[in-house]
Amino acid sequence: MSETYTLYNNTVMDHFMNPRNMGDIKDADGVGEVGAAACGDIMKISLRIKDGKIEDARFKTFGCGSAIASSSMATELIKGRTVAEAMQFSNQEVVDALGGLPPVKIHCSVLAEEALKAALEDYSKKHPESLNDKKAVTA
Amino acid sequence: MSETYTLYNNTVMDHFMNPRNMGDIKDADGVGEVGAAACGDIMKISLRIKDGKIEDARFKTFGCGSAIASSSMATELIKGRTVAEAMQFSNQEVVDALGGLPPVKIHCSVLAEEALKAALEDYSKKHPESLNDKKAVTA
Amino acid sequence: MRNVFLDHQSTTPVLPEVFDAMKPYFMEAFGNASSLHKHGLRVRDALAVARKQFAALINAESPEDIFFTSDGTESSNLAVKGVAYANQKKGNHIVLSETEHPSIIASVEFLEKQGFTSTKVKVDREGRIKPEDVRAALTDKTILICVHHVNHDIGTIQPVQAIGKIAAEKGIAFYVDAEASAGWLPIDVQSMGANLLSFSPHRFYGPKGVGVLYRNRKARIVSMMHGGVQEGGRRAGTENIPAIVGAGLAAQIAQEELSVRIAHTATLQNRLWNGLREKVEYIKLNGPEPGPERISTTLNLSTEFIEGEGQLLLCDMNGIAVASGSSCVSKSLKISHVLAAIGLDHALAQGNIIMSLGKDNTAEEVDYVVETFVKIADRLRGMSPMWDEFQRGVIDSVIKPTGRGKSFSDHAAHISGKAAH
Amino acid sequence: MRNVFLDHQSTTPVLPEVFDAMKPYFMEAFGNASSLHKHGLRVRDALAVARKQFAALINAESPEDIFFTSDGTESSNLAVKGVAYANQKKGNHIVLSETEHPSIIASVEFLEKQGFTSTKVKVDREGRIKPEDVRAALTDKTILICVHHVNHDIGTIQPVQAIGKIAAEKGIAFYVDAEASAGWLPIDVQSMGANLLSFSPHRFYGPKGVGVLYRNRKARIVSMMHGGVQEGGRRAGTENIPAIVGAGLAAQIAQEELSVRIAHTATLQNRLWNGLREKVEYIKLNGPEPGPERISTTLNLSTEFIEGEGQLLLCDMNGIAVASGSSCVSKSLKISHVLAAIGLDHALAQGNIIMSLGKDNTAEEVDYVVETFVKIADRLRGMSPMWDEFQRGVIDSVIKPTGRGKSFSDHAAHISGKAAH
Ligand SMILES: Cc1ncc(COP(=O)(O)O)c(C=O)c1O
Ligand SMILES: Cc1ncc(COP(=O)(O)O)c(C=O)c1O
Repeated sequence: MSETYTLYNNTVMDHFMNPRNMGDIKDADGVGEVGAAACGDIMKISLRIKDGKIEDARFKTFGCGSAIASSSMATELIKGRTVAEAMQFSNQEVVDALGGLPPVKIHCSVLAEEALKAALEDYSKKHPESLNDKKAVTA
Repeated sequence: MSETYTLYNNTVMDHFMNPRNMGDIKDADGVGEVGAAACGDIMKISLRIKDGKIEDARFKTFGCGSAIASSSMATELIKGRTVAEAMQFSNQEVVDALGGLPPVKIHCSVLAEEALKAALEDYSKKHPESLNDKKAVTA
Repeated sequence: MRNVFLDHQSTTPVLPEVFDAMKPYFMEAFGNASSLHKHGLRVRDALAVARKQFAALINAESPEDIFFTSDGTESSNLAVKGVAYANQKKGNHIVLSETEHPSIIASVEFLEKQGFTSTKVKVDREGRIKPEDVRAALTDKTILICVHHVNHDIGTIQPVQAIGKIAAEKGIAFYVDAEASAGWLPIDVQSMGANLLSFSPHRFYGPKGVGVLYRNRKARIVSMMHGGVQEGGRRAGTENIPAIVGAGLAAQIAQEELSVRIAHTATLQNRLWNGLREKVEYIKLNGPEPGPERISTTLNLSTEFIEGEGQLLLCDMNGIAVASGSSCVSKSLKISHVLAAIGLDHALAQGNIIMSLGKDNTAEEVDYVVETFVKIADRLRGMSPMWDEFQRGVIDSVIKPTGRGKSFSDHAAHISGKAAH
Repeated sequence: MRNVFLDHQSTTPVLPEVFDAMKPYFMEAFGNASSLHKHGLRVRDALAVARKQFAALINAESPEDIFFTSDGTESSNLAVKGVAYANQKKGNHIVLSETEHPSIIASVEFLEKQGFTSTKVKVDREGRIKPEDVRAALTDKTILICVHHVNHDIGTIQPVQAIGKIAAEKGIAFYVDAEASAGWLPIDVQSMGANLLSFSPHRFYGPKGVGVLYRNRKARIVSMMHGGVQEGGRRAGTENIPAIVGAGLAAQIAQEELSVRIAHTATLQNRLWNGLREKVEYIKLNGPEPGPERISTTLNLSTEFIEGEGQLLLCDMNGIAVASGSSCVSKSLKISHVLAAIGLDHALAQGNIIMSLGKDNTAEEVDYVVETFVKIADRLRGMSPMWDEFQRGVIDSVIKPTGRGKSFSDHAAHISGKAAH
């Protein structure tokens, strides 16, 4: 019998054990902090945005393994995207990139989407000019 | 682990495997045949009686191990007793002599008592003079 | 002494390879499947493997339709009560046959105290249920049909497929108790039209301590074992991992060896029955003749003028393990309800012996059994007042009546003062 | 890698001598205890021995008061439902504590759907039930009082003796769930005044697949597993002989080694808790301090600003097996109902870890756990937005409040839009 038994698949475990983009961005252009009513997890994403493009993304998460892996993966995925593109981001991308999550843990990826959207909203408030780009895309 | 496991104790098993007094008495002085309504067992006891004393007793039984052992033991016990003594015979004597029976099998010893009593009754009918002895004792 | 085990219907030994598969799960992989650390996760994988092995044995649509319980009895209880309580609003009527196993009959009786009702379909003299009788028993309140695949006492194979069709047509949940057939007959829940099916691996060389219930999405059940959320919330309680692992392997091996096991036992069944009927006078086979309507493993015999427990004990003393449906061997002093249901004469039910073959029995063992049984019957007849009375023409035989006297049962009823039961 | 098992509350490995005792019952003495031939009789003897061993462990009046079930859950279900249905005519009210195991709470909830009612007695902040609260909950319809001996999550020892006195005074059946204490604390059903008591040998180095229910003559129960007449008609189904045999021996060994096991685990418990509280800031022990009110095996810990599943996973990655009552580890995403019942702040419940010691843990292992846990807490706090906000004075600590900000839970409720549950 093999000796490795994990709750999550290898990709999820890798992002939990070696999270990418963990931390805070100093003087971030947008910060979003959200909480999951379902279980009490909390996720915070901060973004550095330059010329309408996400140059850096960082997270801090209070939550289970899949919440940490989801925020790690989400920040990884959105780096380099435009704000307009990022507004289209969906939790399914996180789930797919992680190679799946247990059904009961899907809400963790939703939390990552929400944290990102909250950070973008924060950015939009501070930078109303960016809304033009957004409209252009969502229209 | 020992290799002997039996449903009944050694005495019962011995009487089942090597029944005493099995058979019929030719021209018996008394014969009793009874059936157990509870389970369908049938027991037949025949007696040779001389001078008010049981000289020989034989049984035939259709029934379980404890029914066969009970009839074997009952015939063994009553041989040599007077008719009057035999009328006092109780199934408990069989149970005790057998060193106990499983609770659900006690009725087998009752059947043995009944078969004996039926044989004695049959004898009494054929030999009304014997009733005098009986009264003397039961009074 | 000889050691011939002819009671495979009661239980079977665990296969050596099954025991080997279980071993690591006692001391090494001992985790609780609910735990999230490696000890728990490791055994979860093992549960998943077993679920697939069981699903394959009965051709279930999905391993997710397999639930683990503690034994066949619990599987029956869960099937009957779980469906009943889940459909309480739809109806309260259950149809079953009168020869179901006590775990089903007693479950239905319990439900009757809680306001449910039932109809017991009769069987014919060989224990067959007629599909049309099942149809006739249905009402618009019927929520469940319970029929066993094979009768545990007399080996009759039931027309489950035809009954499954009726159930599907009426949209009623169909539960098949396959305890006496699983591992010994091919089972295909899909072609049977079974929505639920139960079996117990200790009957085909798996361990005790685990039962299986298959249930597909078409039948709703509620849990009857309340607590944790094991088995998708349908059976709470810490899983018996070693037993489940071993049972899964036993199922896989049973599937692989099925045709060999059937052929082997069928040959021995014929040899045994032919031997006995040739050498023992006044013996009767209960249930269908060996062939397509009878499972290949069992013979249910009535030997006239002698009683079953004595036969059983003398077999045991000669190293032969058998069972009996006679009243003397039951704690309630009643004959098997199956023998009563087929209308077997009480005297014959009293003389009942059940021999059930397994994969390791041999022709030589069978010959020993025949030879020994002849002596046992002779010996007990020598002690039996009934045999004597039959010889003297006082009573007659039920098996081969000659018209020369009243029946044993009439005689017994006469001397015991009332009819036996 | 290290292998430190600190989840003895979930299950334990089978003792080598227990496994050896079980072995012959798989392939050699494989009989069904209902059979009348030597294969059946042999295992009946083994059942009788186990019954005595269990009776001795809990000082039962008679081995006949010991019933075998399939697990702790089934024992709880049988105790609760068996008493309820047996006393239906006398009354319909059940008193239990709010920190009972789900197998009891869910059984009572099932009964409530069938017309029974219940009152849940509250516990204090360390999980203690007050006997007078039990008395106050009784009505003239009360037929059963259910109280656990030790809480499975937080280790609180309950005043069962005092509650037993009240039950006896009122003539109400008293059921004690001793699943979390049997084999780890002395149990005397007679001095407890328990009429029913359940436990599960896989929690003290016995096998899975068997549970025990003690029931004395003063309490009536009806069977909840219908079928054959095994266990005196109180539990149908083929007995799991190997497991019962092994479990009996595990009980005997537990009894013999009880004081050694208690002393050993109590020493380690102190070492572990002292190590953690010295080296990890903002950590809280839930339930009573180590001592007479707490079982010697478990520590239920809340580490502030970090969540439990992450702790559990990192422990596992470091070879340490632990459990958690946090919502993230439960299939329902709810925190343990026990932690809710003691009024633990939700943030602390989220950070929950349960460590439970066994007889084979060592001081050296405990030191490794302390050392590792310090690193795990640091690492997760480094990732935690809450730890950061606490450092920055945005939120405050629940464990050591400084008055410098709103609480974590208030903050979490604010950002998630509603209070967590
Ligand atoms: C047809 C049938 N159903 C159910 C059962 C109950 O199974 P178990 O004894 O494994 O609990 C049996 C057992 O004899 C059976 O023969
Ligand atoms: C206090 C308590 N009661 C009952 C049970 C149920 O026991 P089992 O898991 O053996 O079915 C448990 C199991 O966790 C428990 O801790």
